[in-house]
Amino acid sequence: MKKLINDPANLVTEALRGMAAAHPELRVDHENRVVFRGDAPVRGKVGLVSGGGSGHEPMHGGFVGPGMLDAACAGEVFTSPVPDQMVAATQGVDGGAGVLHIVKNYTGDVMNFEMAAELADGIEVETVVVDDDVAVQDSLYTAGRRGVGTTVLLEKIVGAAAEQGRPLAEVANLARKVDDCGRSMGMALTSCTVPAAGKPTFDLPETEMEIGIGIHGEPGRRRVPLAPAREIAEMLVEPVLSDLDFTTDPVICFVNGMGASPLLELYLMYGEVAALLEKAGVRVARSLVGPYITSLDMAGCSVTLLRADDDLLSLWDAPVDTPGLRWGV
Amino acid sequence: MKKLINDPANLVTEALRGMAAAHPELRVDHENRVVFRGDAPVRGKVGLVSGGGSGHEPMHGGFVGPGMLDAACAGEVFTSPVPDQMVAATQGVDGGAGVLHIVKNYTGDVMNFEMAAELADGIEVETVVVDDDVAVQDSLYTAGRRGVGTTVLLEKIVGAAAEQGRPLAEVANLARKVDDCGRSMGMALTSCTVPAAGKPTFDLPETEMEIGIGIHGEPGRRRVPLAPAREIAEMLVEPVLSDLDFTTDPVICFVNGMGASPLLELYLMYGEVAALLEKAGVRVARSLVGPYITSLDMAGCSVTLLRADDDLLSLWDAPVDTPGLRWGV
Amino acid sequence: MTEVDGFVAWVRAFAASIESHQGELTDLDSAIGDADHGANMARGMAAVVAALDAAEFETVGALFKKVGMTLVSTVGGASGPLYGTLFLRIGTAAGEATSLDPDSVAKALRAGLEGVVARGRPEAGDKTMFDALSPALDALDQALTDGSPLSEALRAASQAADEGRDATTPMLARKGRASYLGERSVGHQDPGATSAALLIATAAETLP
Amino acid sequence: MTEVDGFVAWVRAFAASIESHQGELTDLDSAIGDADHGANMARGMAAVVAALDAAEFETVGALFKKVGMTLVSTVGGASGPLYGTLFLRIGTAAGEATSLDPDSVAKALRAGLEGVVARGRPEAGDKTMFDALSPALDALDQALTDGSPLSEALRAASQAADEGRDATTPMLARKGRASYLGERSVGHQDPGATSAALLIATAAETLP
Ligand SMILES: Nc1ncnc2c1ncn2[C@@H]1O[C@H](COP(=O)(O)OP(=O)(O)O)[C@@H](O)[C@H]1O
Ligand SMILES: Nc1ncnc2c1ncn2[C@@H]1O[C@H](COP(=O)(O)OP(=O)(O)O)[C@@H](O)[C@H]1O
Ligand SMILES: [Mg+2]
Ligand SMILES: [Mg+2]
Ligand SMILES: [Mg+2]
Ligand SMILES: [Mg+2]
Repeated sequence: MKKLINDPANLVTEALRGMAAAHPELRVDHENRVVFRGDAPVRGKVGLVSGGGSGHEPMHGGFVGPGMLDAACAGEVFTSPVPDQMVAATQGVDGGAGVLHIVKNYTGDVMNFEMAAELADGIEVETVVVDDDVAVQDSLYTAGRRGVGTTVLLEKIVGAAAEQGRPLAEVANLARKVDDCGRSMGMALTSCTVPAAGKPTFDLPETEMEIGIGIHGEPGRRRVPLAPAREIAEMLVEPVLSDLDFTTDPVICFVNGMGASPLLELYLMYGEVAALLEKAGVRVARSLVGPYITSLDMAGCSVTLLRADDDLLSLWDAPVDTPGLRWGV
Repeated sequence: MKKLINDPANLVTEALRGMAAAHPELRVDHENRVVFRGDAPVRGKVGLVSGGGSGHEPMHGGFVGPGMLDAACAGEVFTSPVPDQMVAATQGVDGGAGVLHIVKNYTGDVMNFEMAAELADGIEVETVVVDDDVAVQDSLYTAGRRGVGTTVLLEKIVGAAAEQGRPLAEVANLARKVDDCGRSMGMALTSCTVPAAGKPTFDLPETEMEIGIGIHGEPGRRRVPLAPAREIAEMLVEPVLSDLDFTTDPVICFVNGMGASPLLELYLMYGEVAALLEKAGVRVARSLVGPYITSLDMAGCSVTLLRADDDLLSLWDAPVDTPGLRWGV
Repeated sequence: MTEVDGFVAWVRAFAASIESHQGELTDLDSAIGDADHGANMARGMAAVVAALDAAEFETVGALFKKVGMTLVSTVGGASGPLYGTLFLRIGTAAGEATSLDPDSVAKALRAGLEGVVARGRPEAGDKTMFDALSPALDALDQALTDGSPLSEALRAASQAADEGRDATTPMLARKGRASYLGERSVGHQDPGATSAALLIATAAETLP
Repeated sequence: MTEVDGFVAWVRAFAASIESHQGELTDLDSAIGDADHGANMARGMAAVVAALDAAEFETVGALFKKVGMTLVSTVGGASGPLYGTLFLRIGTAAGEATSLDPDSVAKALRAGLEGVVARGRPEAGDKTMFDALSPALDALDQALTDGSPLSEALRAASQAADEGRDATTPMLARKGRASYLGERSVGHQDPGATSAALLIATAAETLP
């Protein structure tokens, strides 16, 4: 295992220390491993709390700041944070207008946030669970779809709405609407290596790739022969388009890198995806290309489409000032 | 070789197509492989042209836009662009105030830009050659030091000065000053794979790393046993600090990822670097952490320090609006 | 009757067992999950051992609540709330008692399992820790009803847990991360069922 | 006397030789450079061949200027300007002539080498293409002075180029990318000297 780390057991602690040093505009609660915006709590504003396992950077800590999250809880690598962290975050961002928990749909995240919401008494908490991964069949009897790429777009859009002073119920409904309108699909060229495990999570021969992966280094739905970018784009875009009609509104198109795929390749993929969307009659209004919701050192990418009406687009365009996304300020 | 590409021969062309699709605010001349800011040429403003081999994204195309570059020429992977491209870029950005060529000190880049400057007749061209890599001994009899991390900071700072309307001679002198005040040192955990070559440029066993690498996947100055991040930070910071006195002014500290090292690790490295600087009495005024000048899919990092007086700091803070760096707008 | 000390010995034995099986749990979680179950459980149980070292417990309830709270606060992931709730409910069921008779032990464990069900809503055959715990507690009840002493009943429970753990291998996962693999989850033993079998095995080894 | 067609045959033979040695050139450049010399030269010479296919050349000068311009415009890197300048200067030296006698061939090649020196400022022993080209042209001059016919003189030049190329292996690089490796550049053959030796070898094979 080749990584820029000291001891796997201290990775998250030490990365947070570096993040605090690099971003004096943020406040890092090292004991609870919570990244706060520097001016939290903002009076009268709905507080946005997100979080999850580490290893997905810049998500979530890199999305803390004006126009996006108020706080992010960092768990161990690929492991949901614990309720204590979420309670500390919730208390630290409550400016009197209530708090929205943004939770990706993983059993661990859902259960820990659930416990935190029960424990954060006195504070009005709403929860949105993001589940946008079309690789997973949705069903009443299973854990349901994973939360992946849409989370990034949702945190930006809902962050802008909270910044405008919209009330909790409206912000929570908006978040659910964004989740309803977003779909993602991902693939991996290589496995990542979880530092504590010390070796790749799965073996993937030079001639094969995984389609339908999540963001925790888990194997995908199926393993197929390595293919050119053009065919990979089809394998990602087709299931997204057949799951939801994206021709009714303009879309935000997000091509995400899993961590070790260089930007050069991501732009190439974006070109392939854009060409497919054009052919399918989907109009792209905004785009985002880069490693924003990653899986440590996994090579690969995911495609997220979000159906975006005028409200969503203007919230997307609104100012945001975080380490990971910054514009309009 | 596992990459999100179609045919290595078309990689740069197709990546530029994706970039054009993702960034309608830029104008891409596909024939000449030049990325222009959408409103180039800007009348009365010194035009900034940079460029180099591809594979270092977001540098340079991702640094085109208001407050930074006016145009960037994209060569083949790790291969300097040709003079024709630079001439097209120079002509396309000349707003009557002359053009500055920002060239990283590699034989190929220097010679091709030299030929372009000779060919761009009628346009006043100044050139700055960036050579900040302390891994390479400077000498009259060699190719001299490579241009690496300082390039990013220079393009930002000089871009802001040009945006303010400073005249060519002043902009060029400022660029030389930034080069004089910046020093870098890099390391690799893994080799990158040049797509046309199809296999890693060098073999690096699981237990070793390269110290003193450049940005073209070339092996470094020496190969040493794999070490914890803390020791890696020392191996990078020490030669930088012994090459130039960084205690006289505040510094901009830039921890750069080589392409495949996740942000989590880069933040951890930043923490280690910041601790060493504090011990050495170096005051960090600004920081930048992330993959900005990369080597395809190489894992590793580099550290750049820039001695920055008030003028440099205020130029650093000035608005910039590019795909790769964006703030204040 | 099992005294507080006996339960402390169980918890410590479980921690030691997790520690020595950490690699195996992580390998199982690598195949159908995210390669952290070993690290998660080891981190949590190390914190539990530290908590046991730092305090004395008057009642069985206080002991298990501390264990549960510590797991909730240090593990995260799916196993944190699940094992945390398991121990919290055992603690609640045990209440102020300073020792438990065999039936109360079985009842407390049953309450723990109900906590797991309330938290994670697993059903039989979902390929989770439930598939080791549920048959184990059924076997425990049955053995006690048949008049076996606690240690023997726990051995039966441990055997049932092991069988339940083994039975997860051919299952298609419907809960937890492994469910994302669909058909590909078939043929792999569930990591949580594996750690749960260790829990029952160490009970059989330690509880008098 | 060598006619334009003879020189065209040389350039085509060089292109074919580059094509078949592309992998070797890239491997050499991987060891002490950035793994692109094979691709660079192949891309450039393919463009040159396309340009030759598309046009007729009246004069030796026009032919080599076209070759040089094409390389400058398609190769990039260090080798683009260097080989480009080499051919441009050969073209300038050849001028309006429609054929060259052996001495004029040698003079034109010498002008080409001076172009390389003007562009890259290589010195003997820097571990560059200069270390193959310079001894080759010295040998060519010597053989012609000794009264050898062109083809024989070019064979001597090619042998000297090969020896010069081989002599780069123990050198410590002082120019180009390999210079960044310092001591580690020792023990590797220079890629540019290797392609330069192919240039002279194909001249020996083709020029009458
Ligand atoms: N809904 C659930 N109900 C019961 N047990 C579950 C549930 N989801 C997951 N598990 C158990 O948790 C184990 C995984 O734990 P762990 O790897 O620590 O957490 P995570 O899945 O968050 O990485 C699974 O093997 C399974 O036995
Ligand atoms: N200053 C120089 N003078 C002469 N030849 C040089 C010089 N610098 C480099 N070269 C030659 O160029 C070759 C490398 O070419 P190439 O790999 O195509 O370009 P780059 O180094 O830009 O990747 C070297 O092997 C060397 O022979
Ligand atoms: Mg996990
Ligand atoms: Mg090159
Ligand atoms: Mg797990
Ligand atoms: Mg090269």
